[in-house]
Amino acid sequence: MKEVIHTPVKALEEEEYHINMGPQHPSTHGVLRLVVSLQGEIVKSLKPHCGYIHRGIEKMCEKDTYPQIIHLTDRMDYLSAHINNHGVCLLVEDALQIEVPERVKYIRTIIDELTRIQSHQLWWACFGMDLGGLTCFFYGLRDREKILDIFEESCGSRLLHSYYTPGGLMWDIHPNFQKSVKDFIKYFRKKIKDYDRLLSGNIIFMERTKNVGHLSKEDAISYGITGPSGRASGFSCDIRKHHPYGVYDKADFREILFTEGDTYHRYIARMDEMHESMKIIEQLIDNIPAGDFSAKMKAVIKLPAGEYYQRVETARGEMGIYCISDGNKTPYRIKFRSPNFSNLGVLDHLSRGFKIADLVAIGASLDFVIPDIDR
Amino acid sequence: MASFIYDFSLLTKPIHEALYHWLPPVWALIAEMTLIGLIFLLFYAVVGLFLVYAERKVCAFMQNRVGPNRVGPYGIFQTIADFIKLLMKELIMIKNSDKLLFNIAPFIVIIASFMAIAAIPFAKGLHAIDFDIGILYVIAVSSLGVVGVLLAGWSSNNKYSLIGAMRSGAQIVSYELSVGLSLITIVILAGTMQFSAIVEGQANGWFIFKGHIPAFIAFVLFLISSTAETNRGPFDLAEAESELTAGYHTEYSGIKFAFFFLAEYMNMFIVASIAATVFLGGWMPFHVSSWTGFNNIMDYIPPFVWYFGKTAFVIFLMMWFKWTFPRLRIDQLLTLEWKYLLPINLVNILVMAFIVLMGWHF
Amino acid sequence: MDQDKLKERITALVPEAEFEENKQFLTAFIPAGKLHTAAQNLKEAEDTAFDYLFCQTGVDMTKYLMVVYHLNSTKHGHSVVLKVKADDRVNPAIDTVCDIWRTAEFLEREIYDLLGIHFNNHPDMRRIFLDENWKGHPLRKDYKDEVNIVEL
Amino acid sequence: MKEADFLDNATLETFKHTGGNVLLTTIDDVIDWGRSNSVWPLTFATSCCGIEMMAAGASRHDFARFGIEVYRASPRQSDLIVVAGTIVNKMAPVLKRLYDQMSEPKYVIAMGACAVSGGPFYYNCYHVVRGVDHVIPVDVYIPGCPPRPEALLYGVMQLQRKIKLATIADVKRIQK
Amino acid sequence: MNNFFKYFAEIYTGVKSLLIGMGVTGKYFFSPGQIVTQQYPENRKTLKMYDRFKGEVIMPHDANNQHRCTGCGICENNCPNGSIEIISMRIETPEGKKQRIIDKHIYHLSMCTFCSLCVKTCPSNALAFGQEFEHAVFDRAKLTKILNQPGSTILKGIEE
Repeated sequence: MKEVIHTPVKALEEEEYHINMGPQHPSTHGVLRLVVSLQGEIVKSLKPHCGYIHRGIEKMCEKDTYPQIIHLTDRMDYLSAHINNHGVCLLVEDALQIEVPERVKYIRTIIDELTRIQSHQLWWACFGMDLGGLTCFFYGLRDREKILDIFEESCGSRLLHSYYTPGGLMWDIHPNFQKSVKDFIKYFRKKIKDYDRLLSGNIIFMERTKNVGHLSKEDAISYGITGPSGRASGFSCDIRKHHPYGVYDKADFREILFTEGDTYHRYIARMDEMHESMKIIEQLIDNIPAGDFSAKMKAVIKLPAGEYYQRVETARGEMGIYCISDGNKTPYRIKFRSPNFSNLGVLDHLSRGFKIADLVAIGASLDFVIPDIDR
Repeated sequence: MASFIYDFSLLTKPIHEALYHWLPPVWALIAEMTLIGLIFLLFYAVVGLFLVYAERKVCAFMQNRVGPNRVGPYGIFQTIADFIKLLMKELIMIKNSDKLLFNIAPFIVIIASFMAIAAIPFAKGLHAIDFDIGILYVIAVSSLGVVGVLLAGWSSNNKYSLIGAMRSGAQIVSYELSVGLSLITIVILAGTMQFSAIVEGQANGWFIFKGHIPAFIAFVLFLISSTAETNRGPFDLAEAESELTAGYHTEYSGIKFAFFFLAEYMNMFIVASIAATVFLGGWMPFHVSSWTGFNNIMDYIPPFVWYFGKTAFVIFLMMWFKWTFPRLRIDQLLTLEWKYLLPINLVNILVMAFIVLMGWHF
Repeated sequence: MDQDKLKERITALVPEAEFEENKQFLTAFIPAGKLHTAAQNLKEAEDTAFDYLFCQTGVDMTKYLMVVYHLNSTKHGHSVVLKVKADDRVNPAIDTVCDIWRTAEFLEREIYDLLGIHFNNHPDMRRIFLDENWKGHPLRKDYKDEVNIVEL
Repeated sequence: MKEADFLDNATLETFKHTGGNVLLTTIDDVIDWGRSNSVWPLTFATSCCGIEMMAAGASRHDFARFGIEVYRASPRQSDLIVVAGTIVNKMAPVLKRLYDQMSEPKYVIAMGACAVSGGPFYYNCYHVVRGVDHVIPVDVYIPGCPPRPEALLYGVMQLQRKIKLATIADVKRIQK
Repeated sequence: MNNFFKYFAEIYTGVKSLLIGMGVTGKYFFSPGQIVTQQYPENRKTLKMYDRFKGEVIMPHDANNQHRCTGCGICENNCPNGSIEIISMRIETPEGKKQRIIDKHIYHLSMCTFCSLCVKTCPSNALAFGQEFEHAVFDRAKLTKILNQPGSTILKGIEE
């Protein structure tokens, strides 16, 4: 007698439904491509495909002198352009053991914090827009223009400044700098209340973000999630606290730490960081010492042969610069440890089991800047 | 009564009688229908263009900017420019799409909204057709639009469109209930489903005031659920731009897209006029009983001013919602309907029925 | 744990480890074969607890290829740098550490893409930035591309 | 803005046509007026210039005044693609495809140094397209790194001038 | 019963938060004074850039059509992406000395990233930043500029 073989009927099984988010998609904030496999509206798994803006900056840096590298780090994470440049400058200064004037340190720290605020403002604007609250976009960018004005007054451009150079600054700050910064803080303290009223307290917003995309502390460390996203999970990773640079050791500020690690707390962490940044600026703005705006530098900067590592805290997390020098005026190998690249790795882990709408919220709460992922 | 000076049946009746006098009844009917159709087409275009412009200006002012202001004075010709452009834009045929359904879907959407307009009274004697069951008709017709949306999403052969269409289907099917129930609350109060009778019933006070709290609750519920039914923010899941690029009409271009675009605004206009008619007294002026002088002054304001004023107010509320709130998620959308709106609605009907039974309303 | 103690600890774990002097962090060369066990031990042992891989870099040293691991302990706050050589330039291969630190999954794909170092047991060893059919690995020092590169 | 105030008038002359019958030119005028005043851009940004494009759409500079705030996420419904940012080799086919998906008439603005010529990534770089005009035809080039929002608005006005020169006959020829 | 009150408390807090949100947008809607829009082409006459604004690189010439550029090529070397090309030539001065002067200072505006390294490192301060930002053109070739004006000479006293 022949054995009857039972084969499961395939016809009724559900097929996997793949959709392709990006490279051109409003909520991927650039040219990231996410291949999402869905079951109904629920994300089963997700594969990020990057490289749609891979420009080979690390390779280009091998041909550039150190002052020239500044203009490339600007264009990696363009929303923390100043902070990226700060990292390169610190790397060169530490390697050459140059003591930069106190004035430079103060100015750099203030401008770094302004950069952080404007980055978070833009993030808030886009976060609101991704959740469908289109007006947030306009309020965030409206207030961001005030900071861009301050930058333009002193640095000469709005977004990419190349204002820091190894050893100091391109030129001194504008005489109006202190006044306009103080005006801005007064203005923004008022406006940030609108942010809370419009979005943070909104019932729809809370329903959409609370308990969505939970990330535990262990996972945050293992995935290397830094910045506000990591700190929302309880991973104390603030480089400004742990390895202070600039004059962060002289400023009194709080490292924002939460333990919940969901989308809502990633949001709150960034909102609180804006308050902390304003606090730091307020402490420093009146105490900028007089002095030179740059240390004496040689015309051609050559780093002694060796290895250097420099960490700075950008608006999105820990930015590391690993540089191997062979004594020439160009680096032998330079590697940028970009925070977004590590943060991208966790997206699959976070969004599994949630809906597409949640995927958009989670992605927005991790605050990607795609050119920083691809470099 | 002074309001008779604005009785449009004095104008429409002679035309009607003249037509029937000069033409055989069939031709007279056809001529009447053509006339009304043309008038509505014109009205439709004007209202659509105006609403698009109004939306852009309203959102601009909410966002601290000025909005369109370079095309004509204050940018009033902006939407006309948009319309001319969309008219002349290439129509793309999608490969592997269902050609017939793909082409027919925008027409279904626009015809559904077109049909609903017919039953709405703009002023005394100024409506196309006065059904006995006007409210039922409007509810039935306005939910036809979802067929077009579903067909559009399905026939485009695009995954985003399909998800958008499915969302839209789930959304409209469930919110239809709330819309119906909140209107029924007023039907209980008015005792009729005929629009003209409902408006007449509000001559000495709008239903939103007459019906105490239940009428107000019904108004709010109607606002929420009709916003959802027109697929507008915060319920614009079907075209959620940040998730599904453009939802069910992703693949449409040119004038077919313009149909979807216009239909959204027309649907908004229709639900706003239903809200204005049923809750806010339609073309009926604002009357306070016993203040005869005040009432007489109010009567001199033409009824269509009242009507459009009230409609504009409701439309403004809906725009205000859209430009303030973040979008809901699909499960929250359904939770809102089945856990909150529907139970409240049912209780509300009971309360209203009780009030009417006891004769506590004004 | 200070540098000397760490040094002892690593020597006990991997006797072949060679240490470099005068560096910012304690730097140790680990033979490729022992990397995975050493890394696992360093992460899981209570006294070292290197749970945070904050940078992983591939370097082309012309004679050999090298992968540099920057490790940090969030608990104790100490750091160490591990270096692993891949001598074979044609088919270099190193064990993956992405089962130990999840962040390595993408970083290793990047190194594979730009330097061509293959990571054994990696779940998804594909190019991450460049197209699958891209020829060569751009960050290698001998990379030549007459079509795409315009030299200044 | 008057025509004399624009800086790049010489090139525009080469686009200009002469003659045409009265009826056709009137229709042309109406259609071109519609098209030039309703340029809906595609939400497409690759890098830094995209942020300035967003800033141009925001309250301070307000794209909406020109009637072009209707950012469409679907290429089918948009008329203009502002290439804001670097286009790399991997992205180039995608960009071409996006351009092909747009319905006629369609326009392209190359915004920023990267899109105009490759900009900072022209030399020593292995993965960047040196100018987006190698991939799709560009109507207006806006240099700057990134150009400020006013520069983008100026570029859009230049594009509007160019659109106003088109005739129906032209478009038909292109479609063939 | 507890659940029952919770249900209504939820509705109350929810609606309240929504109304607060509407208050924000409503406040701005009814206060047109808050509008921050700068109307660009209309305000062209009054539009003033910050004096450090980097619009383009220019070479200032004085009234006698004289500039300060010696053609040393430092800016060309320092430019990170080759936006500057210098073509110099050797002439004989009336005194019989051989001197290098600039023939063409070619500046690719299409590639410039405004990193200000050229302006900063120029030993004779020959370069500066211009305030012009209206550069949009129909033809990319127009973005390559020659900075030294035709017939211009070097200012006396600025030698290598």
